[in-house]
This record gives sequence, structure tokens and C-alpha cells, in this order.
Amino acid sequence: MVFTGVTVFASFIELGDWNIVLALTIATIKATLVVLFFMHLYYSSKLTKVTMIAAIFFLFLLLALSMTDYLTRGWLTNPGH
Amino acid sequence: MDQQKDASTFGMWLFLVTEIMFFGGLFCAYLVYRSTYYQAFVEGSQTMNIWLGATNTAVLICSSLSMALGVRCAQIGKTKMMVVLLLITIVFGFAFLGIKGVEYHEHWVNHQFPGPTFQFEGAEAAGVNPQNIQIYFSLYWAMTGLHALHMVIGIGLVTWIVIAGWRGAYSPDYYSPVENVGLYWHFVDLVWIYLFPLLYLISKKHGG
Amino acid sequence: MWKNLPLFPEQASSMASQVDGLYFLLVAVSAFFTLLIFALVFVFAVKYRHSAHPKAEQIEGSLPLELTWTLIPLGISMIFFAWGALIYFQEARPPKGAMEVYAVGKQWMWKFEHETGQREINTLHLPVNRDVKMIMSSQDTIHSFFVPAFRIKQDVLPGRFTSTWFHTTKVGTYHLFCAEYCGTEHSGMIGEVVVMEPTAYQAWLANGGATGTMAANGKELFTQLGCATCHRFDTQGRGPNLNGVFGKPVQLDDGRTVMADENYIRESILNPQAKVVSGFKPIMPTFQGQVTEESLGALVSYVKSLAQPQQKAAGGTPGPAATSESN
Amino acid sequence: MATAVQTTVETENYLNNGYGLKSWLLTRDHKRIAILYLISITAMFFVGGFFAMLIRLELLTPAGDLVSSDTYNKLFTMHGISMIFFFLIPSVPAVLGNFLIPLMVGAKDLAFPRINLLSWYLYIIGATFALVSMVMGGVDTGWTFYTPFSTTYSNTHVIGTALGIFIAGFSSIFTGLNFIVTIHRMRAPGMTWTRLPLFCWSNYAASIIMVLGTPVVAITILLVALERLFHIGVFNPALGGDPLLFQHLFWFYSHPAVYIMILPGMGVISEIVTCFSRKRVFGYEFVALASIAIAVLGFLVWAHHMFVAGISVYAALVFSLLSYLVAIPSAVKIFNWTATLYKGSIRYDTPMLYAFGFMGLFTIGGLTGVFLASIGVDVHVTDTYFVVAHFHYVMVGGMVLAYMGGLHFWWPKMTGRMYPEGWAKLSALLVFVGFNLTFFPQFILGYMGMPRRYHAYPPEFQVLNVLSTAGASVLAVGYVLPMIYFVWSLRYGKLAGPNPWNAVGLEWMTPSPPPTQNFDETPVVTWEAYDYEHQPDEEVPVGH
Repeated sequence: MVFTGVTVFASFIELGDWNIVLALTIATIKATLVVLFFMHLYYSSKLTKVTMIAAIFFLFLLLALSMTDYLTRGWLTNPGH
Repeated sequence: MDQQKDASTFGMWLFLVTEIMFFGGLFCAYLVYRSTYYQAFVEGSQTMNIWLGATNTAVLICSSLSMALGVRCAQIGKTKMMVVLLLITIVFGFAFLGIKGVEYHEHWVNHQFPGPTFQFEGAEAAGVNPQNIQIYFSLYWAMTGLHALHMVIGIGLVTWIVIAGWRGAYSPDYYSPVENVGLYWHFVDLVWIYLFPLLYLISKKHGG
Repeated sequence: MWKNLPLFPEQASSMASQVDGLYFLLVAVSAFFTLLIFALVFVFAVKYRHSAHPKAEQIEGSLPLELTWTLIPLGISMIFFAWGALIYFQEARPPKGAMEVYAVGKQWMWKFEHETGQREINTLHLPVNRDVKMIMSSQDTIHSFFVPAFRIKQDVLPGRFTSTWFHTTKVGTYHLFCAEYCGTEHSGMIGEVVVMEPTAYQAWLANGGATGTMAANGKELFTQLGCATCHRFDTQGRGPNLNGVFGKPVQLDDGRTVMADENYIRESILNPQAKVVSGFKPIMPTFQGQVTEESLGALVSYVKSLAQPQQKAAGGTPGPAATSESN
Repeated sequence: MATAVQTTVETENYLNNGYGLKSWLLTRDHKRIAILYLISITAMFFVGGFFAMLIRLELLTPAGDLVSSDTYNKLFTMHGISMIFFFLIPSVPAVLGNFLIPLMVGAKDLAFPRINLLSWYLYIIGATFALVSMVMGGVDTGWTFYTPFSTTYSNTHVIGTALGIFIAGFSSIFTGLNFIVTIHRMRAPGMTWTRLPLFCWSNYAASIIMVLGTPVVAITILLVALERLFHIGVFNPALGGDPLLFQHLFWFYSHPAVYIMILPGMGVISEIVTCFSRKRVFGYEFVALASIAIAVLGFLVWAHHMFVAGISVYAALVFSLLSYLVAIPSAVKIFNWTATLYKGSIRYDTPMLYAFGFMGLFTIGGLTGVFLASIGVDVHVTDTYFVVAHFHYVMVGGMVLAYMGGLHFWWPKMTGRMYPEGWAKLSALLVFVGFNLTFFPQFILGYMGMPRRYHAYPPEFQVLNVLSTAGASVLAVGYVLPMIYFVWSLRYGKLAGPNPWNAVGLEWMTPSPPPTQNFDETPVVTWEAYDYEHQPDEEVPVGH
């Protein structure tokens, strides 16, 4: 729980010079700590852990498979010209 | 009893899975448009008040901390202490909504609400189509609005727990409502932890 | 013979026989499995009916059998996948030198414009034995360009171009349908594709009442809208020189590279700051709301004409319209 | 035997335990909630069926002469919405699943009885929104709500209907959540996962989809409503939005949703086939795992609805490949059921006739799905009657037949009475014949190129359309008949006794209708699933 305070503090320090990767990494660290300790996932049954992992996995599928379309749309354009 | 408690907590986790996917649709839309209209998203995020956003992040994490401690108190039977901690959580919750309200007001006054009245000064100067900035704001309002709605519901639930706890409804043998509302509260906190960097911290153009 | 009850669509494009080939294989395999299941169910149901076979024999299952009926369908379906993907890939890549027709879908009609400038509504005249590439966009909601006899279908979207192509093989008149539900008169958004002998087609073109080729019209718009003040051909203007740009990769100011295709030209007109060419400032205003779908087609056609081989030979001098007209 | 009749009737059960309206509307008994669902979804089924009938009548002639094109568009939209969101999705899970899952796992009730009742109320509120919108003038966007038509161009009651679907979505989420927790946490001692009836497995798989998929469509529909209200631009190309994003988000749920509809039906078939073959199901583990595989793989294939929509060629290839994978577990199930018949001892009671019908029609429906996964052919047949026929073969030929089979199979358990066997067989036959006559011609129409959602069509398509309409009237008779004899049987049907089919399973070891508590004492399971080997094989006379 102390960690959370530190990461908030860290996010203030970073204010000057960040990029999205760093920001999301910090967010993920914070989120992981919250899930594991505030929400007691660390102490929970295997079933609960699997449930959580499944949720993240399917969210990933939604985002990743949608992006397969958007990121590759420009790949094949009018080779005839 | 044990089976019941176990079942209700598992049910709550499943509900959170549902919530993740619910916000997931918005995150997907965000990802798609952020990659399509990156520049517009940068421009849009410039108008965000990072300090208010960061304060709100801190406020929410503190509220989660007091929530977690409150659940712990319920677990070991310190009901009075639990009520106090949850009241602190409620105060933090209102603080969050208050700050968010200030931000909303500012955007509203500046016509940064999607629709026919939408205006974005400096879009042309920055060389960005204002329509694309409108999409940023649409997602901003939808995501933070939905999150704020969850906060309101959360405050309602915590209030209910406080009242029931005051009346002595919970004991170390029976505190799963406290635990489940706690889970819900932490989840709402989690969403914000991601919304903050995604909506406020898009580019280093801020320069501190 | 089946005049009033046709059971199979005509084949009028080079794609049709390929799609039908795969279709027949699918039908054959499906029929085989359907009959297999029907026959097994029927035989078992009769042979092991309760009165004839009062005591069931318990059988647990069999791993080899399970693997067989997992792997064999998997193998067969991979054949279907490969074949289907090949056809699709072909459909997605229009061949060089295809004649181009621009189409605009709107509630509830199809508007076509030939490169040579002829316009028509709901009827599309084409010569036989030619590759035809359709460049399509919609003015309102989503439509879909569907010619069953060609076995092709492509949704027509608002806000961008989509394209498809086919090679006509047979003279005749074929149905044109809108296949994506688009509102009240969706089923009225139909038309016909008339495939003609080349000579007849030329005769039709001559009577088409065209007022200049699309590229020429585009050139006129290019001047009218003031594009030419920045996009100059003689000296370096404030905008990139558009000569020979079309169909080439373009280096952007953020380091990415994009292909200068129809959609890129379109985006550059309507949303100029989205992808700025490296070395230029994002100063071009948007033309959203000032150009219709038809004008966009003409402008794209003009930019395209600037990259025709004969233009390259002519060097950087403007005046492609004149050459196009002679086509 | 008069005394036996007497005691059966007098025994307290969930039906005679309180008669007041309040005892039904505030009940937390999963069996009563199942009956509430049965009544409400039957009503929605006939609403949707009525629209279908009008559609078929309109299509008798090529010209759009019976109704105006506006009305026609509303008819097929409301047919789709009533049937999919308010009949097919809740049908087997909310009626049979609700009734049977606690009985099958040996529990007193579902894990959260109050949430179960809440689900039903949400369903009713959602259905009311949809029905009120229909009465006020209807909606014409198609059940798919494609943007920008639904957000910008339609002048009908899109928001009311969208809200109805949004609310009904939460009903489905809560049902799924309830099932998952119940199957995990409420199984009777000895009821291990490998002893779990396949009906529970398949409902479990469907519940996974409900929990993971439904929220995505809920938020998407919400965005459509916001787009209409505030013009936020997210799906509107005129404002810079991408209409394909809507399609991605919509099909992320709505493709897996067809598995929500079909999986529980597959569970019903597993139960019926084993019971009337007197055999343990062939390859239990494979059938069970195939359900889970379908649920998971079902999430990976959604863009096969969008091959011609303007998505990237490469994305289309990936989705095509993945689409084949999901066909395999369905094929595995069909083969296993067929193998279950082998060396069985088969009886031809009505539920088994429906199961035979299912196996045949689902095979056709599944295989024509392979046509659609194959991109080259899909480009030609998508958005035509081929898709309409395929979908109905899976949904009506598969799902509705399974639902009817299940209803006949468990009707004695639910009501304590038998339905009239002769009439039931007749209706099963009518449904099978009528169904094929209605939908088989549509495959040919589709390949000929007749687009779906067409109010008027070229004259050469007429013969096949007339055949289809003729079939639809036979089908309608097949559906109305059970309605009549089921109601008749409530009063005049023979008493069923606890186990009229001499079937294996915990639900058959308690009286019919079951008491409110389901079991007098928590059962302990010591036998494997479908243990027909040790089930005494003597005929159990009905109505003794």
C-alpha cells in the first residue's frame, strides 16, 4: 500500500518529460498494485485469478483484433499504378 | 455460509469482468481514433488541466486506501473504525466529483462539448480539423462521464454500507457486502488510473 | 430453358467461373457430409430402434475417432481457406491498365461517371473483355455495389473511396443491386450493367453527351478552387508539385511513408493536416463542404492523370488534360 | 392407482405453493422465474412470428404491393429485434437453463435468486421499451443498427429500441453471471466437472459469452444513442468518425451471440440423444470441451461479417482463417451425437424427433457457414438470401428445434403432465417440413443474387419466393399446434410421475413438478454422467 503513494509521487515528478509508454507503465504498476493488494487478488483463489486474466485477455483480443484492421488498411493500395 | 460468501465475491468479480468489457468498448474506440487522429488528440489534451487530473488521481487512490483499510476493519470486527474509514472514502469520492465538476464546467464554458455548439479555438492555427478534436472530446466526455456515473453509484453503495454498518449489520462472519462494494470501488479507481494518462498525458508538448 | 425459374446466376466476368468452381467444391463436400450424417442417423435410428435392439451397448468414446473427425474437417477447411483467400486477394488487386469508372451511391440511386466524362444514373455501360475498376464513394449512408453475374460485391462508404474490379466476358444486361440496407427505398436502388461490344460501346460513348473528360473537369476545378496557386508545376510552390505523385510512396513529415492512392488524395483535400508531406508546412485549408463527391472524383482523376506515363515523358509541364482528351 | 394420483397432486410443489399474483411476481424460486420467462418469451416469439408472416406475404409477389417500403423495413427490423434479443438469446438459458441448472447440479436454487428475479424484470422493462417503440411507429434500421444510417438518416424510434436492447442486455449479463457462479459453487457433493450434464457445460459456455460480450454491445448501442442525441461524431463519417468501428464493436458481441443462442440448444440435444438411445454420450469430454472451444474461438471471428465492408485485406484473411477453426468443434459435436446412436436402443418419442431434425438441419446450417467463411464465395453471397437461409438453418433449424425438443422433454418435469404424443409428433413433422420448404429455396435465391432486406425483387425470383412463403405457412401451423396442446395438457394431460422417460440425471430424481426446495435433502452423486448402463431399463408406464 505504501507503493501506491510512491507511484503517485513518481507520476508527479514525471510531469516534465514523459511519453505515453512511461505513463501507461506507471498506470499499469499502480493498477496491478491496486488489484493485487487492495482487491486482495494476491490472496484470492485460483478461480478469481483466472477470471481476471480471462477478462484482460478478451479485452486484449477486442483491441488487438480491431487494430489488425486499422493498422493494415494502407498496406494494399492500387498496385496497378 | 462460507459457500455463500465465496459465491457472492466470485459473482462480484464476474461483474467486474463485465464492467471491464463495458469500458473496453470505449477504450477500443479511443485506441482507433487516437491512432487515426493523433494530432487532434494532442491538441485536445492540451486543454486538460493536468494538475486537477493528477490531484484527482491522488484523491481516488487515497479513497481506495481508506476503502481497503475499511474492508480490513470489517474483517477483524472493528465496525466503528470501518464506518469512519468509509466516511472518509465518501468524502474523497465527493472531492473527486467536485474537482471533475470544475473541469466539466470549464469545458462547457469553452464550448468543448460535442454537438452543434462545439468550438475549438486555435484548431485552424494548429492545422487540425476541429471535427477530429470533437471526437477526442466526445470520447473524453463519454469515458469520464461514464466513470463519474460509476463514482456516483459507488458513493451510494458506500453510503448504504455505512448505514448498515452503523446499525451493526456486519461482523467478521458476515462482511461480504463490504468486501464487494470495496471491490467495486477499487475497480472504479482502476478505470481512472488508465483514463488519466490516456486523456491528459498524450504528448510531451505540455513541457511541464 | 428455365426462363421463369433460373436456378443459377449467369457468368459474365472472369471471376465468376473461379467463384463458381470453389462454390461447387463447397457444395459437393457439404452434400457429402450432409448425406453422410443423414444416412448414419437414419441407419442407426432404424437398425438400433428399441424394438429391434432392446439393450444398448455402452461405448465410452474413442480418441482415434475424435482425432479423425477433428483433423479431417480441419484439413478440408484449410483447402477452402486457401482457395477462398486466393480469389479474394485477386479481387482486391485491380490489374494495371484497367479502365476506371467512378461511382457515387446516394439514397437511392447510383451515379456513374466514365473517365471520358459521360455520366449516367442507375445504368452502367461497359465494353466487353475489359478490366474495369470501380472507384466508389457514398454521399450519405453505406451502400453496396453488387453485380451477381460478376460475383463481386463491395460496400460503398461515406467519407472514403472503396474499389473493386472485374473483367467483363459476356455481352448482356445484368442486375445491379444495392446489397447493404440503406433506408426506405433500399430495394429500389437497383439498376443494370450493360456490357456491349467495343464498337457499340464507342458509339454509345460518342452519343454520351460528355462535357470534357473527368481529368479535364478536374483540372478546371483545380484552377477554380485555387489549388493551382500553391501546387505549382513550374517552380516549387507552397504545396507539393503533384506531377507524377499518384501511385508513388510519399514521405510524411512525421517520418511515416504512405502510398499516394485515391484515398490519400481524398484525405489531403478534405483533411489536409492529417498526413503532411515532408518538407511542407501544414497550411492548406480544408475543402470539406466545398466539394461534392463528383468533384472529388474529378480532382482525383486529374491528379491521377498527372502521373500517366506520357506525362512523365512530357516533363514537368502542365497540360495533362489535353493529352487525356486525346485518349 | 387412484391413491397415487391423489398423492402426486396433493404434494406440495413449486406450482401450488402460493397462488396469488404476488407469489409469482416477487418469487425468488428459479422454477417460477423460468415459467415467467417462458410466458414472456413465448409472447415475444409470436410477435416476431407475426412480423415474419407479414414479410413472407409481402414477398409472394415481386412488386412491393402489400405494405409500403417503409413498413416493410420496419417489419424485418422488428422481426429481427424481437426474435434475436427477446426470444433466441433468452430462450433456452432463461427458461430451461433457469429451471434445470439448479436441479441438475443438485442445488436448492441459483446462486443469486434475487438477481435472477431482477434479470426477469430487466428483460420485461427492455421488452416494454422495444414494444412501445414498435407501437409508436417502429424502427427501420435493421436489427444490426448499422451507422451512419441508424445515427443520422433514420427518422424512427431508434433510441427507445436501443434502450430496450441495452436494458435486456443487462438481463442477459446477470443470467450468465448467475449460471457461472452456480455451476462453480453450488454443485452437490460428488457432482464433479466430469459428471456434470452436458446441458450445464453448454450453458456455462454460453454464459461466458454473455458476461464477456454483452457489455461491449451495450456500450456500442449507448454510443449510437448518444450520437443521435448529441451528434458526437464517433460513428459518423460526416464528422470524421468511422462507421466500420461500429461494425467491429457490434459484431464483437453479435457474432459470439449466435453461440449464446446455439450452445444451450446443443446442450439440450446432448441430453435428449443420450436419453432416447439409452446410452452414455459418445466422447463426453470432447463434447464438453467443444462447448468451451466454441465460446472462446467465437470471439475471434467477428469480422467475417465485414469482408466486403471495406476492412483491410489482411485483416480479412486472418478472420477468414480463424472462422474455419470455430466450425471444427461444432462438427465434432455432430459426429459425437451420431456415434452415440450407434448400438443404442432408440425410441422415437417427440423430443428425439426434434433431436433428429436438429442434427440434420444444423449440419446444413453449419456447412453453409463454411461457404461464408471462405472469402471468395462470401463476397458473392454475403448480404443475400444465402445468409438469411444459413442464419435461419442455424437459428431456427438448430436452436428453435432444440428449444422445442427440450420443452417437450422437460414439460412433464415442469408441469407434472404429459403432452399428447400424437399431436406432438405431427407438429414436429410440420415444423421440419415447413422449415425446409421455407428456407431451402432461399439458398438458391441467395446464390442467384437476391439481396436481403428487399421489399420488391426482380420477377425471375418469384417461384422460389412463393415456395418459401408456402413453407412458412406450414411452419406457422407447426408452431401454433404446440401452443394449443401444451395449454390443454396443463389440465387434461396424463400425470407424468417423476421420471417419465426413465432418464438419468438429478432433475429426474425429484417429483414432477419439483418441490420448492428441489430436493428434500441435498443429493450425493456417486455415479458418472449418463449412467444408462445401470439405469433399470423397464418401461415406466406413464400416468400410473
